[in-house]
Amino acid sequence: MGMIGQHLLNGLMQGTIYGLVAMGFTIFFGVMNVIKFSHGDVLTLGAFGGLVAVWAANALGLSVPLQFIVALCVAMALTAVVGAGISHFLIMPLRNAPPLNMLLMTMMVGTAIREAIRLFFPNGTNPQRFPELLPAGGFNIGPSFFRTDAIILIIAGAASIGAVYWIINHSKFGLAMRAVAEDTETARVMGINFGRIIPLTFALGSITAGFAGMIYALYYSEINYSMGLLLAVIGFTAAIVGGLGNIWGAIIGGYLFAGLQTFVVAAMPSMSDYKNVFAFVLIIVLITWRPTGLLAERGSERV
Amino acid sequence: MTPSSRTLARGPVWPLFVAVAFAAVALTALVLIENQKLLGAALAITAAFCFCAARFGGVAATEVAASENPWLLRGLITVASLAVIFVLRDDNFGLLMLATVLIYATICLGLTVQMGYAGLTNFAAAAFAGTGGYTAAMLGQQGGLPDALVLVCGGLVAVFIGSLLILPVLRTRGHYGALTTMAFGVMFNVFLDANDFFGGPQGLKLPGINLFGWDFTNDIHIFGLVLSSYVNYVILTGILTALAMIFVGLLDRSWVGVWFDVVRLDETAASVFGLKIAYWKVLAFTIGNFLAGLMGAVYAKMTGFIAPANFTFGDSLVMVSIVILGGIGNRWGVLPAALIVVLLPEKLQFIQEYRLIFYAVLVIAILTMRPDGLVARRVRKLRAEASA
Amino acid sequence: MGTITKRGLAALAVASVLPLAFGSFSAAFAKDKVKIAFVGPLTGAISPHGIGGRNSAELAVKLMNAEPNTKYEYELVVLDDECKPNVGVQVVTKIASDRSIIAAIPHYCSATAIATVDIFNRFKMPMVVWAAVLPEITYAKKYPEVHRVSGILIGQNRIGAQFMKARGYKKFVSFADSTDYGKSMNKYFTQFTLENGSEILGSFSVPPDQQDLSAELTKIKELNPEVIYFGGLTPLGARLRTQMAKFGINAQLEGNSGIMGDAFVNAAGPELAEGTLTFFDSPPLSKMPGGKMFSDAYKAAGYSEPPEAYGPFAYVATRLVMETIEKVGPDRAKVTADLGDVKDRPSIVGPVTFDDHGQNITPLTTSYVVQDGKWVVWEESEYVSGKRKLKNLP
Amino acid sequence: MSGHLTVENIFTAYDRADVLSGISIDVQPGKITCILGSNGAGKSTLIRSILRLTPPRAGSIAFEGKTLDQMATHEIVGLGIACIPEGRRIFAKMTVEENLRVGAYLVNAEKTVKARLGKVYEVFPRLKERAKQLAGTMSGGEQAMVSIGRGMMTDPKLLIIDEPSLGLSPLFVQENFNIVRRLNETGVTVLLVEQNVNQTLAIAHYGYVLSQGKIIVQGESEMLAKNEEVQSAYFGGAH
Repeated sequence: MGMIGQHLLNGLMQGTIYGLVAMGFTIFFGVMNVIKFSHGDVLTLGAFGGLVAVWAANALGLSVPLQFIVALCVAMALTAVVGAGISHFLIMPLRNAPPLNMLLMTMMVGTAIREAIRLFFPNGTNPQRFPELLPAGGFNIGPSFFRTDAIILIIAGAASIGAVYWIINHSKFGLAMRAVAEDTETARVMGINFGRIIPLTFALGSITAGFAGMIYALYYSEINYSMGLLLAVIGFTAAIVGGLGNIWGAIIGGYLFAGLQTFVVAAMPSMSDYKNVFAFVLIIVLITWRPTGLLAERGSERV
Repeated sequence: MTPSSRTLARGPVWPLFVAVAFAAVALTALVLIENQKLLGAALAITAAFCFCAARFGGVAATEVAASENPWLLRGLITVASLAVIFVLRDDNFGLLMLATVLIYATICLGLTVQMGYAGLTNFAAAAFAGTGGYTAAMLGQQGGLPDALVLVCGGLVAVFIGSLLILPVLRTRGHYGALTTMAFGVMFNVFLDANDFFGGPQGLKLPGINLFGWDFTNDIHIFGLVLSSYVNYVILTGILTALAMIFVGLLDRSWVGVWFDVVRLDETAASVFGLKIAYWKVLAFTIGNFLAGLMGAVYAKMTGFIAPANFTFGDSLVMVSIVILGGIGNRWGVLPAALIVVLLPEKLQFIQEYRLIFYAVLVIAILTMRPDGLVARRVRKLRAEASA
Repeated sequence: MGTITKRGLAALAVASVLPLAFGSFSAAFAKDKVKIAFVGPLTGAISPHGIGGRNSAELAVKLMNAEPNTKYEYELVVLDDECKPNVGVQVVTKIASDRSIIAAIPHYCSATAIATVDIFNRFKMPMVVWAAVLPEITYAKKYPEVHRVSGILIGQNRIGAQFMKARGYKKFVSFADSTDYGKSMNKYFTQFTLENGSEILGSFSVPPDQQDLSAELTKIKELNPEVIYFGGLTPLGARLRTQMAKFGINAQLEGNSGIMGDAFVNAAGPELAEGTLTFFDSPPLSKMPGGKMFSDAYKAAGYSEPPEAYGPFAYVATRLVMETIEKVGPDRAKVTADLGDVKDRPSIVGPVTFDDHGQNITPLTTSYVVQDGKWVVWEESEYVSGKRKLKNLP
Repeated sequence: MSGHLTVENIFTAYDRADVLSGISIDVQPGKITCILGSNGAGKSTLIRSILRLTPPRAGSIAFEGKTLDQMATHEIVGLGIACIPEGRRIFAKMTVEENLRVGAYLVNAEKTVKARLGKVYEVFPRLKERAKQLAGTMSGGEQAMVSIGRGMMTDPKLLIIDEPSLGLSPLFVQENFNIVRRLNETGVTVLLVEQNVNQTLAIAHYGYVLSQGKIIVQGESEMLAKNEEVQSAYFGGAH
């Protein structure tokens, strides 16, 4: 077990990505009471947008740090626009339909996005190599190898979680968001433009997906059209286990799931086939124990 | 409905004949037509007919006629089904698809009881169907047990496996319940993939059904006609679907259905009434899982092959989407929805790799245009209330 | 959303044009029309292989129809099996019950093929598998209808194990996907490697859609093998190679038919892919008797997707079926009988000989290594001359 | 003086049945106008119609001569109309101060917001003590303060108050009515909707009595207070 440090770092990295995705789920749920299952595919879209931006920036002869910035901006802008668009054109008109219809709708939107990438991105079915924009290398502590880029990405992920937390709890937009989430009608009576806050909220949630997509692309240096599917399932799981509508719950859920997966492989490598079986059994047990998530909705951190 | 309308003269019966005949013709056409232009035309005519019927009161007239003449309706459906089978008698593929549609529809009737009536979320219908299928496969390997029993065992084992989930299902609601079943569905799949005892990812083969000495894999020779062996399966699944339909209908119209409504709509009020919520939830969950397991066993026997890839989370989603597209809580809705969801991807083969995106866009369009599904849930109308 | 609807419309437009395009070359002459069916995965993660195979089969039909002396006009019916057994059963029932379809060229995925061979047998429909590699397809039962031009995975692993032994490698880790493909690969790898007296330090099995391999790789790093054997397909393989580098694992990577193709090199990048070995049941196009003809014709036909590794086999299977129909006429039973006698039949990949189970037994397994971003036959690479070296050579 | 609201002959329906049929009222600037009526008389629907939460299907509403008929709720609020909704409707998961800040959502200058916060805290010193507490954890009376304070944060020209006495002890009701009167004295026009006849008429200048979606009596509050017909009609509707 000399590799504990290494496993810890792996888990931390994965947990950061899962947590970011789960945070998106929890934002959408908090403000509109919907599970937006296209979230994972919006993430994929962000990563592919980032890839195109890197190619373009590279062709223009920009330096690597500039390429990085351009890619990040494009990924976030693209996901913001798509997220707002989905909410405005597809989710809002369905807001009085049964919640399951919304779930099916967003799943189909996800499928459409995924298939569109596969069919219309050049060579889209095959995995794409994502250029390495962060400093390579790293350092050893004992037998563990700490990658520089992983550390940068974990810090960036934590910073973005902090930023979203600040926006929700301390900005005026966040105030409006939480008001709409808690009581849409009263929020409107307070002068809040509901028709604008909702798409903006979806844009914010989708930006976290774009950011997660970029972290993913930079960490794994490889992206593919279906990468969002599994991340959506895991992100949804993490958000629920943590307690829907609670940001800290989503983050805890994300790290918990990553921890579970890592632990099974590290402790029982011969049982690695069964690691998802273990993970999901534990999830079922957890959810039975705390039927509304580890951190139930409460306090001012609803969204 | 106002009391006075009940005392009005009985409506005409002919809309019922037209509706059943039209459904039979449309079904046959959709199964048979392979040419995409003809298919498009047939779909357009069907849609136009349905639209006109709805627009000019035909649907309402049919409903009235159907509720006033339940036995006539059942008789007409039986005759129409036999006619469809006769027309398709040697089209193996058409019959296979028809039986598949019926199997999906019946599983979705179970889901209707769970999700539409009692308000439970179940994202593992395919896993329960798979449980039934694997039960049939394992029992088939041992041999000795008659197939009728094997199929029932499929349902019972699904109920048993489902009972392991009862505690989490009872304790969770809404999206949390969705996660519980979803996790189970994913787990079911991963487990079968990892495990070699149940055939692993390669799956298992199993023989066709032999019911009371009648071998389903043989063609039927009758009155000098040769009927495809799949006619056996269509008749069997048709009977099972009809039974499930009648059973679910009785359930909905009885007081059990009212309790389900109360459980679904307001759990707090239900508990105040002193109602044993858990009891009704378990009942709904069990009924649904039994139907899924039973039909899963039939499906496995019919295709003669069973593998984890047949029962993925994606397949559970397909089943949920049939229930939603049909109009959640309306048992009749599952029939057209199953037809669309099962048959359409098959009919879209000609657009090859563009199939999936087309299908997704189509479902989005249906959901946007008909947010309550193809056939919306109707407000409960009890006999007791009508006579009061 | 604007973009998505537009793309959806574009898809619709393309979808409505495609069948017209395919149909256009079939109405030229008044020859009798004969239908044959191609089945493969056209949607999902491995659809590039299915699409490459479809294009190649289509090319075979196109070229055949262009020949003036043929007796029949051929039409290819294309079906998507999604690489799922139940969907495979469905579409095969569909073509088998359509009497106008004489024969089929089915399946890339083995589990799907294993599920459908019974149906081909039941409906007495002759078929030639173009790509699936599990032995059970041809060897589980002796069905006269079932044939296969592609090799089975036992050969790849036997030759691979010999090759690695010859280089002196002793410590292996097996990393396979959890599908039937990966599991079978791992089974024969394990068998041949242990027979050679080498050591397998650990075996890992992951779902093909798993993205993060860090837990497994951390463990592998601890085990410190000389070679990582990979049994799986390109997406997971490219992920494995990329993440190995991130963890600083300097083991030699050994793969199979599953990662053969440009997609692996593109996804992992030429630097990381460099030196990766595979053992694949086909010589490169340039070494095939008809390789140049095939690649020129493929290029001329203007397909936007590459034929992928099994494209030539789809071409051969389709061609073989059509040649048989030319010979015996469009009759399922006669085609089945004649396919049983195929011996040393020339084809673009080399002579085809079916054994009594319908399996092509011509040994075609070739060793490849990635050199400068291209798959190169081992014997012709700079690795043989010692100019470049494999990793971790003892 | 500003805050003149006129409602002309509006009809409002939920589903199909009209809840309001032909209501006209005139809220005079600088005055307290009250709407009296029993449960189900259509009082809340009237407020929803004014704010266009449930847009009327016919008729017209104008504020300071400007028609509201095409506006969205937040735009109407932007004109200077604030509402203290029935049942307080505070944001339970936010702190007291956040609740108050939502009230001043349309104000962009932090300085103005601070100044208004100061004013509210002056009126309700208790809220200042509890500024960081979650509003949902406070007592009913304190929540009422939050709700009124939130309305004050808008610094409205017209304040619409829906049933402020609902569910409060008589002592609190009295205190709230005093605050309403004081607000009015600073120049805010008030539209007060209540069931509580006597206390309401004590502070109102003019009143309307609503029954089954129609105005049955209207007049100066002194007149209404003495009008036996009103009293019986009003209470008649209640039981």
